[in-house]
Amino acid sequence: MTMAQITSPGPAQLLKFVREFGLTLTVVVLFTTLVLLIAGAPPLDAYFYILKGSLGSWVKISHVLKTWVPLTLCGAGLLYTFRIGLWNIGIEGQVMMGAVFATLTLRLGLNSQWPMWFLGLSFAAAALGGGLWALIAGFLKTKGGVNEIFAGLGMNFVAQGLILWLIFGPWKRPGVASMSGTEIFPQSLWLPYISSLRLSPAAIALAVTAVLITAVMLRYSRIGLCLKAIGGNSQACVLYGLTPTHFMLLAMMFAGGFAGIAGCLQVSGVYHRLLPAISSNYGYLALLVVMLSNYNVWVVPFVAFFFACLNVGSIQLPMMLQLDSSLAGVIQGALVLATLAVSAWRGRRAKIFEAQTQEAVAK
Amino acid sequence: IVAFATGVASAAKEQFKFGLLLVGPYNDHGWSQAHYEAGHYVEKNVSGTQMIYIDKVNPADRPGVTIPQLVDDLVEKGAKLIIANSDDMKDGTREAAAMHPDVKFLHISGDDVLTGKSGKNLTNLMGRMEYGKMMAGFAAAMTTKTGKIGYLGPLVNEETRRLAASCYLGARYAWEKVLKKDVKDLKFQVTWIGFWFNIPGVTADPTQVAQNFYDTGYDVVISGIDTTEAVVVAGQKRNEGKKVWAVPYDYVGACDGASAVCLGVPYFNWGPSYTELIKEAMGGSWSPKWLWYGPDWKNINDPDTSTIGFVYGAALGDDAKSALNTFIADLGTGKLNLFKGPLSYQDGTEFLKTGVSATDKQIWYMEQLLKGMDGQSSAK
Amino acid sequence: MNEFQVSILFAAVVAGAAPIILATLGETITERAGLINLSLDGSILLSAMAAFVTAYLTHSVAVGFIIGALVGALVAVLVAVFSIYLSQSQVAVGFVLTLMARDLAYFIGNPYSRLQGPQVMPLPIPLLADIPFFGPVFFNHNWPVYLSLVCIGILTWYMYRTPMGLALRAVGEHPKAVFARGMDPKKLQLFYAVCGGLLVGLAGATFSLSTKPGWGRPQGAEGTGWIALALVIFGGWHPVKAAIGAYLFSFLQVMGIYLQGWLPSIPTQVFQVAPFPLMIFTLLLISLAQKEAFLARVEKMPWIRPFIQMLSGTPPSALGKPHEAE
Amino acid sequence: MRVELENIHKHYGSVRANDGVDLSVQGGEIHGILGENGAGKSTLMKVLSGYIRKTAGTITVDGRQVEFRSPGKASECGIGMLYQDPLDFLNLSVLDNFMLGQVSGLKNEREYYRRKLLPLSTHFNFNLDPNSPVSRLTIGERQQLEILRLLSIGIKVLILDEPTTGISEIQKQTLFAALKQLAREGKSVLLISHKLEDTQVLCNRVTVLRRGKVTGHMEAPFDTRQLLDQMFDQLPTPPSRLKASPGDTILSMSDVVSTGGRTGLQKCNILVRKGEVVGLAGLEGSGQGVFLRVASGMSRPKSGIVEVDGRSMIGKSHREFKDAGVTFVPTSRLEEGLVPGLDITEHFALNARKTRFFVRWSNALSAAKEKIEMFRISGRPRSPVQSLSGGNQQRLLLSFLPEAPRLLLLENPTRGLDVESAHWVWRHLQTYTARNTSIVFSSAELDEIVMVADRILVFFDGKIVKDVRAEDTDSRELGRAIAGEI
Ligand SMILES: Nc1ncnc2c1ncn2[C@@H]1O[C@H](COP(=O)(O)OP(=O)(O)OP(=O)(O)O)[C@@H](O)[C@H]1O
Ligand SMILES: Nc1ncnc2c1ncn2[C@@H]1O[C@H](COP(=O)(O)OP(=O)(O)OP(=O)(O)O)[C@@H](O)[C@H]1O
Ligand SMILES: [Mg+2]
Ligand SMILES: [Mg+2]
Repeated sequence: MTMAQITSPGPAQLLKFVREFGLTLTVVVLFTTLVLLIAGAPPLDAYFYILKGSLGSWVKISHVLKTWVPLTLCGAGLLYTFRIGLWNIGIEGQVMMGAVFATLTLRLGLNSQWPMWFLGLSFAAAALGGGLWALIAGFLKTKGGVNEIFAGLGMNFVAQGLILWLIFGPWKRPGVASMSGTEIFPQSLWLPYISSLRLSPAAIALAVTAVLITAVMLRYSRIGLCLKAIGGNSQACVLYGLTPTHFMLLAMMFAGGFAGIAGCLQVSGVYHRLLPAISSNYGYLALLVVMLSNYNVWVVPFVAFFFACLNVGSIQLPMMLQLDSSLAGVIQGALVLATLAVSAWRGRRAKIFEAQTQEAVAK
Repeated sequence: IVAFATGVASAAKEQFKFGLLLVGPYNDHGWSQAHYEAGHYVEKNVSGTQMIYIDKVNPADRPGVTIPQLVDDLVEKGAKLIIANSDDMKDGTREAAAMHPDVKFLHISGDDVLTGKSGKNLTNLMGRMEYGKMMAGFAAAMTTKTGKIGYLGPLVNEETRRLAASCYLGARYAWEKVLKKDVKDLKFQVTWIGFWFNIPGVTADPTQVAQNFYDTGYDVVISGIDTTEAVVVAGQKRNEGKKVWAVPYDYVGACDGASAVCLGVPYFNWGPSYTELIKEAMGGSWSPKWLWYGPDWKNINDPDTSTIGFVYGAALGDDAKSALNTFIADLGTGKLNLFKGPLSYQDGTEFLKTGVSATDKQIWYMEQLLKGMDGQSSAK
Repeated sequence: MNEFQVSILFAAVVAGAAPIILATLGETITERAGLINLSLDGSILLSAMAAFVTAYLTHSVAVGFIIGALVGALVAVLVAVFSIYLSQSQVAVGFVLTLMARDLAYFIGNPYSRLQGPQVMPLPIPLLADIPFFGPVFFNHNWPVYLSLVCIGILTWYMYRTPMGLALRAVGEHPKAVFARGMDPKKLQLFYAVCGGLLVGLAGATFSLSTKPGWGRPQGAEGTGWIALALVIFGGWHPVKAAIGAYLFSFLQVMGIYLQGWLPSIPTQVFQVAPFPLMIFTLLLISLAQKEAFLARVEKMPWIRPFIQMLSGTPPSALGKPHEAE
Repeated sequence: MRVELENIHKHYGSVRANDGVDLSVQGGEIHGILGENGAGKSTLMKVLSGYIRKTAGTITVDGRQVEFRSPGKASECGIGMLYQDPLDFLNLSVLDNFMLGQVSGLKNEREYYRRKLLPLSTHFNFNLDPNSPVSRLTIGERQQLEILRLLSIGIKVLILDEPTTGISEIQKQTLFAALKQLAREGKSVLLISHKLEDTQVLCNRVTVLRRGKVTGHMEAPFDTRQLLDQMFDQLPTPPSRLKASPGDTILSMSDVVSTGGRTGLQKCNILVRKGEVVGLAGLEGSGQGVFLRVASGMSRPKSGIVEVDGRSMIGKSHREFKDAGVTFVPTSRLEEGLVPGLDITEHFALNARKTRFFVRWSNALSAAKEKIEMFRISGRPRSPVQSLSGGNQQRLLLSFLPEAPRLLLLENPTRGLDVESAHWVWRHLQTYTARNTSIVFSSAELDEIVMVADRILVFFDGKIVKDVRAEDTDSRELGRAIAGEI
């Protein structure tokens, strides 16, 4: 896996970056347009509606931000696991467990005088829940030697099952059991929000701090360095007196913790209840975000914002063009693939160039 | 006529847009498609109206999307009336209704008006599918050779309970009164999959449940879910040479392409009631109501008057047909009321005393399945 | 649902396992050649969609299967090219394709959902179908099911009895050595990625044209891709063992419904989720089976040894590490 | 058959592995390729065998110019190579390995090839069991299998890259006999080695390479002195062993049994005193590696006692060994020693005080600058370690050594280093012994061991078969011990 080190881009690099980004974008646009044509849809309208549907009004932008927050949180968390070379696919389940723990705490606070306390507590609980869930996968990897991808994936399905059981069982609404989730929480247990936009500043703040903390940790802290080193060559790190497995677990905890907080925000900030799809695939999507950001913490928030726009805007497709909104996913996937292809292509071109020059030298 | 004409004239000035939130795909050959086509029916019959719809409004298909968010969008697009077509949209609709007091909301199959949780701009509408289900059960009982009828249930709530129960009542009536058989020989199994349609890894797989029904000797499966698995599987089994039948649900066209196995389909025809309510909204004579419309007994399949209908499937035998005709007639004249005591719940507790016939509320809020039915009465 | 016939149950298991087996065998080939195609869950759906739509439009199941297979191969080629020729992380590419192929399938297939389309007709094998127990269980299905059965045999023979099969195993073990012996490891891996992809595609087609006929969102095939990937490990990269795993899984699925009827006290979700903890558990056993410490501990319990034996499969040495020319 | 190489160039980035090499080989001759480490021998031969593409130059076979795009093409022209690190399939059977590359299609031809393999191997009196997996074979046997395979696909020019490293004396004799026989049958043999004695007994002609260029041809019998001149710029002046007066015990092992490697470690009993330099001799993987790893806490013994300064270290982690003053430097630098992807500065940061939460980048950077200076490492503080040449990687690793370690455990400290760097390394290490640090090192080069060690342990099949003071022995005696003959 390519682990990018965090380098401050100089003007030349920036120019190259822009050029490659342009190339990538054209590739993607061509591909998506093709797909749209296959589906017999007017491409330009499609793009237009997605744009309008995501940035067309303040309300829409607030929806985008609602999606941006969990994506960024998960993205930040994933940077730790990617650093040490772990594929934390289990992040989806970690979001869910965060949501479950948050719901549990809020339920305890249902008829207490100080709801705010429980609201605050729910974040800690969520981080804990996500972290523990991640630890399970971590131990399966370090102690049991189970590939983290399968461990994580399995845990995701288990978490999903757990949520369903809670919703249809212990936490079901009186009489009814329905996919629409548990009984909605009273306003007092909602995360405070700007009523006109139904958007809570606290959530935004959390996401931003997550990014900053991660940046500092990875760049300046010893832990960050160790993660990178172990990711590069865990065997050698033993010589430097490090214990790779410990750091793996640590990284998993970080990822799980951030994911858990994202889950908590989904409950207390967005849905105000627990529902089966509480994680909304943000975990999986965050994996793409981080890949597309080339594992660079500063790029993550922007990519996350872009992806959020696609997600929110694509709801216009079924409304205006009778298309399925899953086009968003197609575009996101295509973007990542195209980036990989372009960077690889650059690498090859460099190699070929070198070879030619050497031939010239030799002759 | 003059009034109507002026109404049109005024409407023509500016389009009356109404938004439609469909829980499933608009083309699911089931519940959602029935609403979708009702929307078109309105566009056709009430000039000056225009539908904006969005389908698959459910957490599994549109993760991260909330009802209020969609309503915001529809209102922004100029919708004056919002129709939410699933019980699962209850909270979202209520929240949105509170947020947009000047917009009218029509929540299908909800009961917020009864419970008084909703504001003045929200109306509940439901069709008395009980009758349709009775007919379905009747047809099934008339047809089954093994005396074992399977009911493919969605999730457990009042609505699904009462529908399954009505189905059973219809079946039992046919079995006892028409076929003159012992009720003990009639097996009526309800299996809940967990939602209105299949969500892999979340619900039980309706395809497998249906297959399992047929593999274990149930030769008629009645679908209570929004999608067509029952008919599809029945078709497969028929290809394998098994004599099996199925009764789909919700949508008038559900039997299309499955004539060999389809006994008929109880369906919703929302067109008329939509028209009525939208006219009200346009005319400004809107008031919150709790509506529960039944069939038009003059002709239950009249597209312009009847909210509930039942079309016969090609696989339905002739004597079954004639028996069903009289059954429907008797229901229509009220000569026959199946929700009439003595009826007791699954656990034996009494539901209706002898001779007492149930009130709407009693039926709407049934607490359990009825005695004689197998399957869970409530989610664990 | 108390009463049930064993033969019917097993017939259901065999039929239900067909697509899973095809997918698992496909992935087994690919991984034996040293490539991981993580995109299974997506590519199965995509090929299922393609198969149904083409079959629906052309009214020909055969065409559906062909297109389905080709689509599966196409996705595999993407993974292969990205990793072999562009030296990108197989896991990354595979995962992206998983999500992307799925969404693509939903997007393009949208107008065709819930339509009554063509499906494979049952094809009982004349005499064999009448054998008391085995008849209904093995010989009273449609041809995709027979195909799944035949593939197990053919693949096993091919891998362990033929020179080409030997080359397949070799390239997964040590591509450089294959290169030194005058073969082209990259071409070999690409070729076997395609072969694997074709089978995966067939799996998808089998879903939408036979096992769960029709297209829709969801189709019902969701999740099987991951199961298949796990089964490859479970089977220790051996076709027969992998197939056994597939049958176990299918059995579990079918039993789930009976159990739901028998033990109503257990929440239904348990049966939905059961396979996945089981998957983790088997993977755990497999990796433990490699550890001396663990083996030493279980010395005392002889009954566990057969399990260990069965589970002890070593992955191809060069799995996920494509050949780099010097 | 006659092979001509003209003006062969092979460049790796800035490195010119081959820089205009000419070479010609006749049928029936055994031709030696001599040169120090990194001279370009393997590279040249890999070019000839089609394994790597030359940057420039021409190859002609029997006067016909050929272009080898892959080993396949080369073997079609009858040229085949036995590589320095054997390219075979450990998990497959001998027969499979034999067949691979010659069989194709679907027809089961095992029995045919079984019948082909057996007589061939008896012909050179090798004995190989067709059904046993290659993982059970010794290096020597794997070489034999590979040779048989090459012959059976009709190779007329056989290239062997350092075949005599890591095989026993007997196997060496069998191999040489076989090669002579091949020559008699009119085949040509190209033998890479940097051991003079091998070429002395075997070759009719030699070509000497230095830094990618040909520095001389010679017919047998060879003038050793002259060959050495051509191989090395200036004749190696060995660092003289300094007489250390051993103090009291620093490391002691009794009855240590451990797994790992090919042989593991069996019933190992030794004492190492302060200020002693102990050389570990033996064939590759005869237990030295395991010994060093157990002694450094990298791996834990099955049974037995390990004591450092009289304190038992059983069950202790490598870090605790480090704290006790034990430092280990493994052979394979990029696998075990350094972290590819990290640059030099980051490595020093990694080595810095562990207690701090934040990294002191400024300190790390200055440390990097200083050591680069001190150890003459050709690299910049920001250059990633994988871009360093082998020698510089080794220097970097040595620069990590703490100020005054009690015990240094070095695995092949000079592997792959040219002679100058090797000597530099030893001069540096001896500054430690002066400070009364004990050094235990393994090496494949007997001469090196004899040169610098005070005391020599010979490993054979995981056992210590000889433990002598350096002055009481010579390389011939050691050579026999290494082959297990005492
Ligand atoms: N793949 C490669 N990439 C970069 N440099 C290389 C590569 N292979 C060899 N070199 C460099 O080319 C030079 C010659 O290497 P080569 O292996 O031919 O030496 P050699 O004569 O075989 O030495 P030895 O006796 O240790 O085998 C060395 O400096 C080595 O570092
Ligand atoms: N036609 C073939 N081409 C290449 N390899 C083959 C062929 N047939 C078998 N093998 C290899 O031989 C190995 C063992 O196969 P097999 O079970 O046939 O051995 P066997 O013939 O039973 O040996 P034995 O002579 O001991 O009976 C397998 O690894 C397989 O790859
Ligand atoms: Mg070399
Ligand atoms: Mg060499």
